[in-house]
This record gives sequence, C-alpha cells and structure tokens, in this order.
Amino acid sequence: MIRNFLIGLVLASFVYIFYNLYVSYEPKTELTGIAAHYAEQGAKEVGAANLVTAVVVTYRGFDTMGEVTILFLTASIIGFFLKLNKKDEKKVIIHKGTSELLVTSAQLLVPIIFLFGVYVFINGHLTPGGGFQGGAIIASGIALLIMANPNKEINHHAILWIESISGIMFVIIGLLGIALAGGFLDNRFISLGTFGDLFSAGAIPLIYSFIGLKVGAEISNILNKYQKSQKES
Amino acid sequence: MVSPIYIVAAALGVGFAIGVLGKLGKNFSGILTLLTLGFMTYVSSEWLYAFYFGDQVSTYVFTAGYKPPISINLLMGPQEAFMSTLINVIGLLGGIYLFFNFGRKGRNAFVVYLVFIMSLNVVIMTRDLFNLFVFLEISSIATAGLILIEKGNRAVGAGFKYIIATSIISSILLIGTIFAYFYTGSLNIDDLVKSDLTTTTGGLIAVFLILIAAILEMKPFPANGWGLDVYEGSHQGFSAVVSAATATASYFMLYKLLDIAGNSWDHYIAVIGAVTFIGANLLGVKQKFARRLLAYSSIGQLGLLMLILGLRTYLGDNLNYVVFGILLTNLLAKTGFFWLVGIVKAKTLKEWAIIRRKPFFLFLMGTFVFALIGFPPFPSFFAKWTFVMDLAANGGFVWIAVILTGSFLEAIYYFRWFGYAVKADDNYNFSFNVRWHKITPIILLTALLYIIGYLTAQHTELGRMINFIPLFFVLILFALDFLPVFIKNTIAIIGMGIYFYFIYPSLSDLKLLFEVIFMIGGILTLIAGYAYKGKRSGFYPVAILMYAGLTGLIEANTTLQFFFGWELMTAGSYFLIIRGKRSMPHALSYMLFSVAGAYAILAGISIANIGQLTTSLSIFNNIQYFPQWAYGLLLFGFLTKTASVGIHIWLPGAHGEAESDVSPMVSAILLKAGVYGVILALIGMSKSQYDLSSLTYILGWVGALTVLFGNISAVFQEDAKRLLAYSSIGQLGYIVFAFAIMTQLGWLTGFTYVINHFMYKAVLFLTIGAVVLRVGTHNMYEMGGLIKRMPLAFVAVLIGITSLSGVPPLSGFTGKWLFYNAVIEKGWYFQGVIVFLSGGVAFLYLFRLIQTIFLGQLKDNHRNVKEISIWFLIPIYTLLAGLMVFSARPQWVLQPLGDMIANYMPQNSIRWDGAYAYTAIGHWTGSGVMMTIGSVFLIVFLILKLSTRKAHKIKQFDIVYSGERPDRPDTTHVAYNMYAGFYKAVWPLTVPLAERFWNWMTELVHEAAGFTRRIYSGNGQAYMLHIVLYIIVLFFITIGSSI
Amino acid sequence: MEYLNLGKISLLIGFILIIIGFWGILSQKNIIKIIVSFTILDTGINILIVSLGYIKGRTAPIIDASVPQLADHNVLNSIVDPVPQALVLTAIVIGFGVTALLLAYAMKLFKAKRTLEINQFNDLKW
Amino acid sequence: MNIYVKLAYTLLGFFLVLNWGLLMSATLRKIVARVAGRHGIPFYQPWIDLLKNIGVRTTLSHGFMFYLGPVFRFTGAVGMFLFMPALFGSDMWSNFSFEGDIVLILYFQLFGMLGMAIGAGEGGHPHSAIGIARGLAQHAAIEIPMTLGIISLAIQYHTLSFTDIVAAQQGGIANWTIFTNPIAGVTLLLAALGAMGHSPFNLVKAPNEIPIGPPTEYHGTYLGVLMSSGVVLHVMEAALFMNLLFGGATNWVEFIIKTFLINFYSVFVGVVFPRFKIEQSVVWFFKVPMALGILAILIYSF
Repeated sequence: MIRNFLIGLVLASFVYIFYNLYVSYEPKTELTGIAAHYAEQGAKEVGAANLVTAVVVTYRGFDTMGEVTILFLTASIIGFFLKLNKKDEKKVIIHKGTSELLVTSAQLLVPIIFLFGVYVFINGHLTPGGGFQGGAIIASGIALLIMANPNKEINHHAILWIESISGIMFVIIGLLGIALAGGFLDNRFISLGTFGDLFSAGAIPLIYSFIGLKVGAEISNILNKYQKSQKES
Repeated sequence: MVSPIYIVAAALGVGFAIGVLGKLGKNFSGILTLLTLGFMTYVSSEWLYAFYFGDQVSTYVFTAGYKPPISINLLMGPQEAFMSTLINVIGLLGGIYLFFNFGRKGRNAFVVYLVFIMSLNVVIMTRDLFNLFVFLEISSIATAGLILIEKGNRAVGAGFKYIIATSIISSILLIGTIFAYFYTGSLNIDDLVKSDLTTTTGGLIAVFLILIAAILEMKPFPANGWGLDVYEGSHQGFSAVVSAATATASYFMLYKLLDIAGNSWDHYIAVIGAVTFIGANLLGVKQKFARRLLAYSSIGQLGLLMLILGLRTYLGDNLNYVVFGILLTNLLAKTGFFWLVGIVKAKTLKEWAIIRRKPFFLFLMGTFVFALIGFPPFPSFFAKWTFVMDLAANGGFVWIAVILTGSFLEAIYYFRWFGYAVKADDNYNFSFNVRWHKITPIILLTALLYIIGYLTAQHTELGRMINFIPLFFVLILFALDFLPVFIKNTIAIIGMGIYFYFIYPSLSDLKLLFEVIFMIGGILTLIAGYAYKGKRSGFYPVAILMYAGLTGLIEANTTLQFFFGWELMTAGSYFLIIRGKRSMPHALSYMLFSVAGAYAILAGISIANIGQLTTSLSIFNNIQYFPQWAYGLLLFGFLTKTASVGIHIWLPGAHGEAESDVSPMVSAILLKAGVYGVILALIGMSKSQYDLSSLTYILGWVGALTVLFGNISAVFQEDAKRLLAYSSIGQLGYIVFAFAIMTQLGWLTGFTYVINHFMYKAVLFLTIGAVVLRVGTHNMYEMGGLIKRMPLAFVAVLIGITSLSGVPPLSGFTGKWLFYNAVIEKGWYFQGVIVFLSGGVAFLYLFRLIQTIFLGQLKDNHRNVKEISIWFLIPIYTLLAGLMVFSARPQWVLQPLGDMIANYMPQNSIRWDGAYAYTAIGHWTGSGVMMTIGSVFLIVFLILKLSTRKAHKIKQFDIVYSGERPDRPDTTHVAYNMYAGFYKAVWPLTVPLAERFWNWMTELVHEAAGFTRRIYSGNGQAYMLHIVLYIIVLFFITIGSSI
Repeated sequence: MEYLNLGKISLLIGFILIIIGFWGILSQKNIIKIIVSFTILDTGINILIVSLGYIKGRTAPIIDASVPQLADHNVLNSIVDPVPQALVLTAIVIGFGVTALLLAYAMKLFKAKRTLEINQFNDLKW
Repeated sequence: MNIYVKLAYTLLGFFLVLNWGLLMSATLRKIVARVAGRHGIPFYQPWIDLLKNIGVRTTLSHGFMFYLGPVFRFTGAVGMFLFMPALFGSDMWSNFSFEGDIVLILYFQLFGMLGMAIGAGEGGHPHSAIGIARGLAQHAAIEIPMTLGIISLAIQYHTLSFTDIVAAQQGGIANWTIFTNPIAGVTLLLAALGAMGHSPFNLVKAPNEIPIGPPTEYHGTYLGVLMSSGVVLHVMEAALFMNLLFGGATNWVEFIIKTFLINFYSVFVGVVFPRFKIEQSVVWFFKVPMALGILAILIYSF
C-alpha cells in the first residue's frame, strides 16, 4: 500500500518535472553551437556527405570507440557469464525443425541481408546508415539463420577473428590519426577525396567498415551465446 | 611524455587482440593484461611525477584533430594524473590479486577487467559530458560483469540489482545531458561551466538531473542498497577495486560536474555527504558480517568525500591536500582490507579470530584499521587535521561535529572487529591459506600506506617538524620481533635510555618532570619484562610505540606534533591493553573513549587555532575565540585519558585485565599523559584574558566526585587489579581537583600527587601483578597469608599503601597536607570535604588489598609459591627508594616545583625554611616528622624486642578459635565481600550510573541502526524506488521551489 | 497547429514513454517485464534526444543533391541538428548492451531459483 | 630550648599522660559498672593489668608484621602526644607540635590504626579482620563531621595550627570555640563520640560477638603495649577536642579536668545508647552530623 502510494508519488513528481521541462522547451529555429559548426564546416573538414557520420566517426569518434567497446564488453561478459561447463558443451540438443517457409526464405534472404548490411556500412558516409546499422543488419541475418535452423552451429572462430581483427584495426586507425594527422581517430591521414564519392571522407569508410564487421560479429556472438545457453543444465 | 590517449589505445588494442591471442592460453592473456595495466600505470605515474617534481602544466589531449567543443578532449592535469595513477595502481595490484580468479573464467574476464580500468581513466580525464556518460556506462557494464567472477547466486543477485540501479541513474544522466546540450549547444564541460545554463528553468532541471546522477553514483545514503550489495556480493578482490577505483572516479566525476552549477550546490553536497557518512557508519555499527561491514564503511568513505567536496569553500587551497590524504588512505587501506577479507574468508566478525594464527596478517589488519580511523602516521591523519583546522577557521563548527561523529561511529565497529581478531575465542575448525599473488599486493599497499604517510607529513611545513625517529625505532622492533624476549627487552631499554640521554638537555621544568616520569618510569617497568620467557610476540613494538607517543607529547612544540604524539600514545597503549587475557571489551571501550577524547582535543585545538598567527603550542595560552568551548573541549579530551567520573568506565577493565607489567605502564605512566594535557590547558587558562573560573570550578567538582566515586568503588572490588584500577581513578581525581584549584598551593599539591601516584601506583601494580603471576588469580579472596611466602612483596605493598593512604610520615601525607592548605586557601570547602572523606574511604580498600592478599590465612595451594620475580623486585625497590627519599626530603622536590609553578601561579603562598614549610594557615616539616616517628618507632621496637626475647613463630592454625583449630584456611580467611556492612550504608553511591548510561547509549545506537537498516530489504525493485524517491526529494529540496 | 509542432509532440511522447517505463520498472514484479520497461524507458529517452534536435521544416543532415538548398551548400539553414542523431546512435547501442546483459542475468536468476519474481532475490540485505 | 631538656620534658609529659590515662580509664569503667548496677574494678586495676601483662613472658609470634603491630600502635599513640601541644603557652610542654599542624594529627591517628590492623591481620584470626573492617568503615564515616568541623574552624581562625587555635580561645569561657562557633562545635562533638570508640560506636571491639576484635591474638607484653597505647590515645583524643573546642589547657589540672569531662561525655552517651550495627553507625554520621557540618561551613563561606 505504502509502496503503491510512493510509486504514485514518484510518477506524479516525474510528471511535474517533465511538465516543467516541456513548458520551458522552445522549439529550435536555427542551428546553434557545435551543430552550426558541423553544418558549416563538416563537409569541408571531414569530407562526409552524411554529417551524422561525420559526427559519429570523427568529431565524436571517441564516443564511438566507447560504443564499440560496450558491445564488445557485453559480448565478453556474456561469454563468460553464460559459459558452459565441458559436459554441457558436448551435449547435443536436437530441436524440432522449423517451418519450411522460414527455412526456404532464410536460404534466399540471408545472403541478400548480408549484402545489404555491407552496403549500409560501406556507404555510411554518404547515405543514411553506417557501421552500427550495417552490423545490426548482418546480425539480423544471423538471427534469421538461427531461427530457421536452431541446431545450426555458428562458426565461432570466424566470428572471433573478425571481431578481434576489426577491433584492432579500429584502434590502429585511431593511432594512425595521431601519427599522421591531428589526433586520435582523425580521419584525414587518408586524403579526403572527392566529396560524395564512395572512396572519400578519408578513413571514414574504412573505420565504418571495421565497425560494421565488429558490430555484426559481436551481436552474432551474443546470439550464439544465447543459443548455446539452452544446453545449460 | 606518453600521451594519456595511449592508456585508452593500449587497453582497447590489447583487449581486442586477446580475443584472438587468447588462444595462446589463459595465463598468456592474463600476463598481457597485467603488462598493459603496468603500461597504463607507467603513463599516468609519469605524468604525476612530472606534475609534482617538474614544472609540467596541465595538458589537453584532443581527439580527431579538432579543438573542443568541436570534438571530445581529455585533460591531464595534476589532479587527473593523481586520480588515474591511483586507479591504475589499484587496477594493477587488483589484477595480480585476481589473476587466477579471472583465469578460471577464461580470457574474457581479463579483457573486461582491462576495459573497466581503462573506462575509469577516461571518466577521470574526459572533458565531454556525453563522453563521460558513455565511459561511465562502460564502467557500469564492466562492473556488472566482473561481479560474476564470484560463484553463487548472491553475486548474480547483486549484479542484477547493480545493473538496474545504474541503468536508472544513467537514464537520468542522459536526459540531463541532452537537455544541457539543447540549451547550450555544446557538450563540453568547460563550455557548460561557462554557460548561463542555470538561468532558465529547463537548464536548471538539466543541471539538476546531471548532478543528481553524479551524486547517486556516489551511493548516497539511503539510496544505496544496490551499492552495498555489490561490495558484499561480488568477489572481495573486485569489491576492493570498486571501493577504491570506482569511488575515485565517481568522486572526480562529481567534482568536475559540480562546477556546472557553480557554488550553489556545495551546501547540498555537504549535507548529502554528511547524511551518508553518518548513516552508513551508524548502520555499520550493527553489522556482524565482515563483508557487509566493509560495504558500509566504503559507503561512509564516499560520504566523507562528498562532505569534503561540499565544504570546499572552507578549505580553499587545501582541498586537494585533504582529498588526497583521505582518498589515498581509504583507497589503500580499504583495498587492502577487502583483499584481506578475500583471503581470510571468515564470515562473521567473531570468526576473524582465526586471523591471528598468522600474526603478520594481524599486523596488516591493524595497519588498515588504524589508517582508516585516521591515526598517525597515515595520510588521513594529516588530512583530517587540516580539514578540521580549516573548518574551524571559517566557522564550520557544525561540520566538525558531523565529521567527528561519523568517524567515531566508524571507530566503533572497526575496533570491535579488530578486538575480535586479536582476542575472540578461536575455536573454529576452518583455516585460511595464503598464496603469494594474493598477499603481495596487500603488502605493497601496506608499504605504500606507511611511505605515503611519511611523505604526506613531509609535504607540509608543520608535518616536517614531526620527529619520526621513535617511530623508526618501533619499526625496527617490529622487524626484530622474532628474537627472544631478553634481547628485545635489552634493546628497548637501551634505546629508551639513549633517547632520554639525548633529549634530556633540551628539556626543563614541566617537560622534564613528565619526561622523567615517562622515560625513567618506562625503563623501570620494562625491566620487569625480563621475567617473561619466550618471544612475547608483538609486545615491544607496541610498548615503544606508546613511549614514542609519550615523548612526542613532551617534545611537541606545535599543536600538530602534540596531537601526533597523543594519537601514537593512544594506539600503542591500546595494543598494550588488549594483550590482556580478557581484555577485549575493555580495550574496545578504552579505544572508543580515547578516540572520542582525541576528537574533542582536535576540535578544541581547531577552535584555539582560529585567528592565530602561529601553530605553536603556545596558542593554548592565547585563545581568541570561544575560549570556553576550546578549553572545555580540550579538558574533556584530556579527562577521557585521566578517566574522570562518567567517562571512566573503560579504566577498571583495561587496567585490571592487562598483563602484569603493562598495568603499571598504563596506570602509573600513561594516565599522566592526560594530566600533562590538563596542565597545558590550565596554564593556557591562567594566562587567558577571559574569565574562565566557571570552567575550573566545574573541573574541580568533576575531580572531587571522581575521587569519591573511584575510592568507594575500589572498596567493593574482589579483583586485586581492578581495585587498584579504581584506586587510580580516585587518585587521578585528586590530581585533576588539585590542578583545578589554580593556585600555587593547588598546583603544588597536584604535582606532588603526580609524582607520588607515579611511584606508589607503579609499585603496587608491579607487586600485585607479580603476585598474580605467581598465584594465577586476580581474586583477592583466593589469596591470603602470602606474607609468609613473599615477604619482600609484602613490604613493598605495605610501603605503597601507607604512602597512598597519606599517613605520615610517608610522602602521601605531603599531598594531604598541601591539600588542606590549598583547599582552605581557595575556599572550595565542600569539594574539599568530599575529597578528604574519600581519603578515609581509601583506607578501606588499601587495607583490604594488603589484608586479603598477604595477611590472614595462607591457602593450601599457595604453600609452595615463591617470592615474586627478581625482575619485578628491582624496579619495585628502586621506586620505593625514590618514595622514601621523597618522604624524607620533600623539600628537595617541592621547592624547585614551587619555583616552577610560580611562573604560572604567581601567588607566593608557601614559604620554605630549610625543611620547614609554612603557609598562611599551617606548618609542617617532612624530615622532622620522619625523624621523630622513626626514632619513636625504633625505641618502642627495641623495648618490645628486649621484653619478648626469643619469640618464635607459631603455626598458621594456632589461633584462639573457641578451643578448636580452624579446619580450612578458606573458611577462616575474611576476604570475600569484606565490607558488607559498609556496603549496606553506602550502596547508593555505588550504583553504576555511568555504566548504565553508556549501556543505554550503546543500546540506542544499536537500535537506531537496527531500525534504519530495515530499508535495505534486499529487493532490487525497492532499491530502485529508493533511487527515484531520492531524486524526487532532492528535486523539491533543491530547485523545486525556484521553478 | 502552432502549439503542437512535431518537436513538441515527439517530446511529449518521449516523456510519456519514460513515465511508462518508470511505472513498469517500479511496479512490475516479473524481471522480464522490468527489462521490457527498461527498453521502453530507453526508447522514450531516445525519442526525447531526437526530438530535441528537430527543427521545423528542415531535412536530414545529409548533404546530397536531392534537396536544392543543400546542393547550394546552404547547409546551415536547411538541416536539423546532426548531434542528437549521433548521440542517439550511441544511446541505442548502450541500451542494446545493457538489455543484452540484463537478459543474460534474467536467465541466470531464473536458473538459480526457478522464478522471475524480483522480490525472491533478496539474499543480500541489511 | 636545648633539645635534650625538651626531650626530658616531653618524656615526663608522656609519663603523666600515661598514668592519667590509666586512672581515667579505671574511673570511667567504674562509672559504667555502677550505672549497670555492678561494683566495678578498683581504681588501681589498670596498673595491675599493665604490670601483669608486661610481666608475662611471651615467646610467641605469628610473624614479623604481627610483632610490629603493637609497635605501630604505640608509636601512633606517642606521636599523637608529641605532635599536639599538651599545655598552651608553655614552651616546656608544647612537645613537638612545631613539626606539624592539625592535618598531621588527623592523619597520624591512622598510623597506629593501620599498623595495628596489619599486624593483627597477620595473626590470621577472622575476628581481627572483621573488627578492622568495621573500624575502617566507621572511621571513614567519622571523617565527615570531623573534616567539616575542622574546616569550619580553619575558616573561622584562618589557621590550622593548634597553638594559634588555642591562642584564639584564650581570655574567658566565652571565647571557646564551642561558644563562638557552636555548630562546628556540636559537629565535632558528635564526631568525637565516634572517635572515642565507646558505645554506640564500639562495634570494632564488640565484646559479645567478636571478643575484643583486632587484638584477639595479642597477649602478654603485646597486650600491655596495646593497653598503654589505648589509654594514651584516649587522653589525646580528648585533648584534641579540648584544644579545638574548649580553649585548651594552660596547666595540668585544667588538662586533666577537661580531658576527663570530654571522655566522660562520650562514656555517658555510651551508657545511655546501645551499640550500633556498622551500617547504622555509618548512616548515622551521614545524617545529623553531616548536615550540621555543612551548615557550619555554610555560615562561614558567605
């Protein structure tokens, strides 16, 4: 009873706080602060048509490195959290087959989904999308695979290698930024190229590709762990 | 200089690489991780070194090649370097400690740990709000993962609570961040600080949300159940890292973000910190489990840090010194403590008795306990000192009270715990094993604690003046602890002798008198130590520690030196007292009263310090502000050591249960430290321009009542050493009363008692202690007739009690005579009457002491006991010789003393004419009386001798007994409840009101803690409710009204 | 529609989702439901972030030829704020990470006590 | 004055006091006996007892402290005599009072008591210990009115010296302290009842239950020494109150009359009142005597 009352009180108070925020909110009419700088100088400085990508990969690249780390961290934690003991590892659980429709469409769609994912992160500096989105799309393909065939063993080692190598490459590119350009994660150590081209915006496509691979691998890894954890007794 | 960005790059690079390289083996991953942590430590410590020993200036690190706020930047300044070095060092040592725990979980655990430490580094260094959020999340997720290296469901539950709680907090932070960005157009913290964010309602709420999130990260009481569970539930190796490294990062995050709101939040932060500090420590008092206790303590430390941060305006430039001192100590000691818990694996505090199976571990634990409570020579001692001094200088008296109260609560549970470790029954069948990788980090931390403590002292002008030589001597004795007692005793005596020889020329008057009591008394009581066999492990370092403190008191020229000596003395005496067989509870209450007293002294000094240009001890003579409070607090502090009535309850047990040669040390010698303090305060009061007579009047009554109480209680003791202990209370009452009179005569009386009590109480305690060693019991009714077996001991006690009772011609009468004159001259008749009446009561217990032990019927089981050890007899008879000289020639001592006192008390109220003393109302000659009585005694003795030649001794049972022989000595010996009749008359005076009061207070604290801690129901959802309620309450308190 | 421009509406929706999220977190007993409530809360915050970057009548911050103004490189006056969009990306990823972890925890908790009632997991208290 | 002459006079004075003490104790015992309807002892009985006791050859001892007990006791008695001026205004009979003042006497009373107590204790007889325990308890209670009264006097005369106090009381009965400071006087007289050790305050030696108390084990010469110290102490206790309250004595006749009357007063009270138990006597001193004593100081402290 007291608990419900307190919850009510909390929610009412939050409503009050948010109401105040809402009332004091004046919709923006023009860009201010750093946003204005990005809008005016972003294309020139970074060379990416997609300004969000410019912000994500370069200006706030350090954040992005943190994001990648979070995914990596989660995958690692789940890795040892849901780790199976040796007995369970060898156990084989045969699931019932799933519907024919799913199996067939998976066979058809998964390569396309993978391709699409790659497209999304390679073109991250030009069009909506990027490494995270691309990676997520790839992982959704893996998810589809697992759903279509619950007994499928994902190649664990491949995921690991992709994840590891792309992560290291991300860091190395970041360090190259220090060595060859203005600072950590500076994309300008590769020439910016022609604005709007696929191979433009310096290291951004490179970075985004590695991010895409890494994110895809990590999410797949997590999915893999969840799948395997069913064996736990 | 290696750029700090390499800390991130190295950690991530290695972390990602281990994914593949980990195939080479777990140990390979582990070593790679440790190397990386080592590299990170190297980078940050290189910066730290450059800041402190070079002229390095703060450096910004830009990412992506753009200047902030366009891109994210990191700042490496002195504070950042310090904090990140701390984190990395703890991280590295923690990595070593947890090496195999991680290993069992596979290489991923190493990766998570590495990333965890890295993220804390970034939290410290980053100057971008959103980046802060991201890396805070990384650290939270990593924490939630690392909790799981501990097996079992408890860790899983704790981790879950942790992650949902931190998710809520980070949601709040995120909402605040995005609105802050919306209103300012920047995410850079420096920009936000410069902006006028708080002028708009929305901005105000955004700032509130950001700050409340930062505050909640500091686990404020009571919205911190999740934090407690993390400390308790996760592996202790990791709890240590959370307690140290995460706390450091959280503190620094709050420190950075606080600037956004300017100074307007300082007050709230201080209050939140205060509530947390006191609340957590209060609940700790009730705690029985070691892990949970440390959890409460860790929360308490966070509260203290918040408190300090909130009070930064009081501290000014000293903020960093204080924070570093407290943070360093807590970090190192708490980490070590957690790791110790991880090794010892005893669940309840009582089970910690097993730790003393390995004495070195006890030493480590002791180091941590004393460091956490803020004893010298650890950094927190100096930090706390500076903190309190600065607070007082700016009028923050309430805050001083808060800090000292919280610290006191903390002392309660730490010393109780430590007491269990030293003395609780160890009858457990489990034991603990030690592996090198677990103990090495702890040893390193301990060494760091001592080294940094020393460096902290050297950091300030005042600290550099402290004499560390006695402390080094103590450390040497620690190192030599494996030697047999004979050698160590000789080393200790020679060491003290040499020290006294060198210090002697520099002292005079008051200082000389007390130094003689401390040092010569110390050497004499140490001689008795030769009677012990074996190693007497741990005795010499702590005994010398006490004497180091005592001599430190004497040598002190500044208030800091004085307090330093005072605390060392307290620590040393605590260890001495707790050595007794049943001393555990008494040592605890001794320590608690001592700590409370020390805090009162600290507060008193801080008030005295206000407006002073000097830090010398002479500020006591010239207290400018609130002199009543300053002197009152100082006196209260000193009176805890002299065991005045009401705050005496620690003494009987502490002195009574101590070892035979420790009792005289702590009674005859140690109590004089309190007297020395009282004298210093009173000298100050005599020179003060204010009228402080009401204070001395109260002091006089306290002294008088102490005499009455001590003496009456002593009468009804069955335990010989407790009897002497109560007698000490009474005697100290005389001394306090005499000094409170504040006249030349009064002080002369006081000094006479100081000297007398030193000699006869040392004699009595040494003798009785030696007798106890022989007969194996403290209970007087189990002894009797020992005069036949140990006549030399009997003579010593006879002279001792005659002197104590004040019967002429021995020196006790000197004190009584002076007393009468002083009291009548002063006009304190009623107090005086109470004191004199108590003198009559003293006869009862003194007679009981000698009658029931030495006279009456010898017990069957004592028929073959030997005379007390020669090693006790040597100091006893040396002191007796001194006593006799003082009795026969009191003028030798009293005349120079009178001249000395004339410096402070100019009334020339006693006149000496050779051996004759004259006051306005009386006259007396010590030598003459001695001569007269001696001659009469001799003549009568000779006459009797002539008339009863050849008197031969008859057997024990040949007494007039209704024509029968008594069958057993036990039934014929009048000893048990000897003063039953007197008890019927005076029992109302023996009601232990003080004990009841303190018991009641203890109950109150425990009940309060027991009631309050029910909020920690263990339900994660309830904890989330606490968090949001906390936010709401704080919202309405802070900015709710201004919207 | 002066009072209800798109920014305000989405802001409001964000707030409502946040409140719902809090309600779920505080009152639901089932751990899975609590986790779902967390995702609702996260979604609310994400909507909040995006809506704060919204400027009426402007286009996405991608410079291509499809919008005339952008082609003229008059970028400043034609796009919405790119920063919140970048931030929201990060926030989503973090939300994903936390949720994944929470689910793993939920699995372990269920294995431990065969229940998902949150008030059953109070081994550590007082 | 030559120290040897002084010593000779002092010895003579002591001899006088000893004999007067013996005579007085015989007289008082006779009075008590007559009140009880008995015939009582002849007045020379104490001399006979003393000579008999000393004459009996004793060869037994419980140990050296037992042996020293009577020595302490006798030294205490002699000291009491020595440190108090016997006659006022006489250099010859002032004894060694220049060596100390009232405080010395107050504490010196205990010298004999303590030594005796310890000596008796070595005898190992339970009655000794019981008697001493009672005696000490009662003494602690007597201290209250005693100290209060003496402090009141000290305030009144602003001295602690016997000679000065007696000097201040010269010049007529009206100058005696008992009239100039009656409250303190009464207080001290009540204390005197206890100090003299007659009934109702004679539980220390309570003849019925613990025959003669502390000296139970003493016999022969020891008892003789104890007896002589006892009579001397009786006289000197009386002399103490005489000096404090009744103007002292300027010649031996006055000394004898006054000490006799003071002793008679305490015996008189003892004849009338039965013996107190120890807790009763202690509590008794906490009541009226203490109240009076406080009053005696109060009137001088304002």
